[in-house]
Amino acid sequence: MAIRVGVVTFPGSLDDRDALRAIRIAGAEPVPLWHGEKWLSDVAAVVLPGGFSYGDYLRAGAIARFSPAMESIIDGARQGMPVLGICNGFQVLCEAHLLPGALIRNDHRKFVCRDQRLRIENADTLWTSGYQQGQEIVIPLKNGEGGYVADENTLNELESEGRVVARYLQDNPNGSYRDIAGISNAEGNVVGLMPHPEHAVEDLTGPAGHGTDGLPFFTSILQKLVGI
Amino acid sequence: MANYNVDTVKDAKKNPKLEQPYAELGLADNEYARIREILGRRPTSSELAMYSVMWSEHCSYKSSKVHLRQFGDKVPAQAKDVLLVGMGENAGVVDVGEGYAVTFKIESHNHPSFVEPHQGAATGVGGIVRDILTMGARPVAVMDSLRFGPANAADTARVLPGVVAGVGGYGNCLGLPNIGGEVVFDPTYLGNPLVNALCVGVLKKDEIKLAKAEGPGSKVVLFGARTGGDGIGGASVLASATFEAEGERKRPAVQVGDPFAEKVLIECCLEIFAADLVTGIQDLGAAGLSCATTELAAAGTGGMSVDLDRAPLRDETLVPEEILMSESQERMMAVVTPENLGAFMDVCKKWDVTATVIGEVNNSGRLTMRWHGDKIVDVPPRTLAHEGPVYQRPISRPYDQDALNGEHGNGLPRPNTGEKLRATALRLMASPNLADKSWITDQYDRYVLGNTVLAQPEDSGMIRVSENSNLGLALATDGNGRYTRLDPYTGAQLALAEAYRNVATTGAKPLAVTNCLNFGSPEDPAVMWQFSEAVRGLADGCQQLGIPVTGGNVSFYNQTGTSPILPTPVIGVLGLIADVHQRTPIAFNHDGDHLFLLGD
Amino acid sequence: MTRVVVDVVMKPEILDPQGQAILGALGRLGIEGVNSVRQGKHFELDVDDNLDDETLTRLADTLLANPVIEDFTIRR
Amino acid sequence: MTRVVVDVVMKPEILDPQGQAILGALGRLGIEGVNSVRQGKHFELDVDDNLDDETLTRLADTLLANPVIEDFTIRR
Ligand SMILES: Nc1ncnc2c1ncn2[C@@H]1O[C@H](COP(=O)(O)OP(=O)(O)O)[C@@H](O)[C@H]1O
Repeated sequence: MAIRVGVVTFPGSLDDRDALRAIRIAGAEPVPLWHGEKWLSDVAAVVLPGGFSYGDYLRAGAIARFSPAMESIIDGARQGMPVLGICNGFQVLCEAHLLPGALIRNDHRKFVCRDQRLRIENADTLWTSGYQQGQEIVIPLKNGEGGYVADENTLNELESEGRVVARYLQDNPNGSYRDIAGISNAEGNVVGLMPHPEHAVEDLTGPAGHGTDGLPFFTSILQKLVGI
Repeated sequence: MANYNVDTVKDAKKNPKLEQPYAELGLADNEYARIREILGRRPTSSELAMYSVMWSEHCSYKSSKVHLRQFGDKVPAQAKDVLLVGMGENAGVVDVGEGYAVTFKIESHNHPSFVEPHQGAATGVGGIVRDILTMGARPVAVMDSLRFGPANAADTARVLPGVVAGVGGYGNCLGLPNIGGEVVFDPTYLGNPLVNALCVGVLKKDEIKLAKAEGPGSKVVLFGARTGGDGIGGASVLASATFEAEGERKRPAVQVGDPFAEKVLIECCLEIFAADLVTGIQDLGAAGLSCATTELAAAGTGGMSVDLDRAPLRDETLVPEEILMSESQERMMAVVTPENLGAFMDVCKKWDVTATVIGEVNNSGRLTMRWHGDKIVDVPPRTLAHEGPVYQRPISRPYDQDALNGEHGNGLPRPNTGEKLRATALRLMASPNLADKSWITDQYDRYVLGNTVLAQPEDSGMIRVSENSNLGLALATDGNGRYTRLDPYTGAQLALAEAYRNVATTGAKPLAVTNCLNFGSPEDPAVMWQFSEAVRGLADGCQQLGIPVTGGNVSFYNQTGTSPILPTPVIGVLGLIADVHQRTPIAFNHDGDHLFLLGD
Repeated sequence: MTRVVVDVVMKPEILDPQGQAILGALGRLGIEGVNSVRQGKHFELDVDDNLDDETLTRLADTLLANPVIEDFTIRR
Repeated sequence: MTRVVVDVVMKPEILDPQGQAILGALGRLGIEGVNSVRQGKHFELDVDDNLDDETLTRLADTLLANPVIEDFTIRR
């Protein structure tokens, strides 16, 4: 039986279909979840997709955090359920305090869309075990509020505990502190990532020459879940 | 509100001589006389508001209609087969095979983008996306064709960043990839930038929706955003006055968009379409409720009654005339049978979209509206939607056309040393019109939806129709105001040919054409000559190439003072590729490949 | 040095989607008794004591607010 | 009904790109004498007279501001 991985659609989610596709290509069963439902349909893991949620006029993710689906996801995550938040999903995870810090407006104040080079800094999380430690990948980045910020203590803690999952290489695209592109919680089951691995799962539509660099995010989790 | 005197049909009969401000609303003496003749009395002020917006240049195409007919008349025989819906509907629809159909259209939002660049451009994208949605299609990509004054002009610094942020922001919130466009700088556009937005949508061939109110007893539902005071009078203001003539007394033509509301509206509509819950649907764009009610009624059984006071308002002080003219964004109108109404409302509730029954279809042949019980509108809807005035405007070749064409570049100095050649090449490359555009396109999301095969900097954008198919669409837009000024007939054809080539070079076969015709005042015979020549050129060109024009948009009154902009037809070509894996990207991909130059 | 505060809000006739979204979230938070919310911008400037009102107004009018759709207030 | 104003500003140690950009633009506008600019959010709420301070604080603390990066003030 295929592993069921859910993707939550909030009002305003944009990359939900892409995340579902990535899960399918990785070999799992994609399960659409609705923000207004507490019931998570027996999924083994959840992806919070990119886009917007409830307009994000206040702060990205600020309102989504209070949705019925998120209540269950917050409970699940605390009990070890794997959760990946991409872009807006990362913002939701920070607002929900499942991850430390926050994401603010890009330092150049513009939306940016580009093929971004990253280094996987921690290949031990549930979502990154399919990569080599230190592996360099290129996946699309597209955000207006992608600047990762946190106080010095938090940043030091993240680094010393190996919880910086991915870092921007070459140009820092949004002013993120210490070039942080993604982080995990202490247990490693919750990961937030600003760039979009779900847009790099097919040679046809992914970044030229790096079309499938994002796929291991979705296969890693399957290996772990099957392995358990 | 309490002491506002509503002008009812009864009042119009009782007080037939009342002076009415028709001229201020942009109606000519003969047009006003014709309204009185149609109604057999003076119009109520609500009716006057409706006629003024529906008979504006922007909505009625009164100056362009006689020319645009050529697009239909000259449709090549072989093209008729692919055309599922032709010009006249919200957007044309073409058959692309495998059971899929595609709808696409380009539209201008020039004047609003000059007044408030960010919101103007944003709502331009919002409007064209709703047009595509209205056909029953899922919008799948957008493109933008932009013209600004010189790159180093102060006003360009005001307009350009706002426009780019508006186009990018609105499209981004809707989750639509931006797959291409143009940016051109020329002094002619300094006081009159052009913002043309294109949207393409995909649907199943048998799921096309049309704007018609059929079946007496069916309910008329207004859904989406509440109606506010934005853009009141905008429809006629933007098309009937020059930028400078915009007076204080007119309401601001600024509409503020809420792309998040539109995203939710799109998903809500698509769910409604999938469950087959509407018999007719129309978006509310320019002329808002006036346009939606009259067009739906005119295309269907022929009659409709509306309780206008039921329209949910954002601003409770609005009077009926203003509600009828409001251009508030993110609204739609649907015709729903009584059996389907419950299910329709449930979908709206799921998406948290406000939906209100405001009227009913009947077979009276009249569109009537009441305001708290009093009848304020009683009109034959076709007279607003289809039987507006049509003008054969005077045409005359510009007095300076010969002199202009007599100029040739032979006297200009040419680079005659390696050094000079190098300097010229560098200057060209660094010129704003030729330089790399990624400083703009990096602000647009090209990845979302996961079907983008080609985007910036390719010659045309290309998307996969669906992840279950290898079928692809290619799209390019082109236009050149300078060529068109020199020779409008050939200039339009050059733009067509360029877009056609851009599509062909990616490996796709061109299939259909859309166009946005940006010109000066139609009341200027020289402009009208440019316009008629350009249309004739485009229609002839399409006939020769064997592809149909499926729709488009005319934007007149693009001028600063009395100086018109360079005539700027922007042409969009849609192409089809059977297998997207066979696409030809712009880059040289393999060492040792041969290079060929085709043509003379 | 003086602290000046400039608050910028959408003109009342202009759509304010922000406020609507927040109002909707309050219900989910279980907070009652809030009837309307409008969201605007808040600027805190540190300025030289002798900066005159006229300059401040020009600053607000051209840079901090978009007078086409927004109103502003200045507090010293 | 009472008008309540909540102002939210970034904590001083967090980068404020908008404020920085405005400061940069001032030079171009020829405005001198402004030494620092910080941009925050301004909320105007219409609330029932009996809405207590505690609820208001909870509203500001959980929804209007993100205490990880922002501070807020409430004015009745
Ligand atoms: N306003 C725009 N929006 C989106 N894409 C644009 C825009 N302007 C230019 N582009 C894209 O940038 C690339 C280069 O544009 P351009 O320099 O006009 O190319 P060309 O001269 O070959 O048509 C093309 O892929 C084009 O689609």
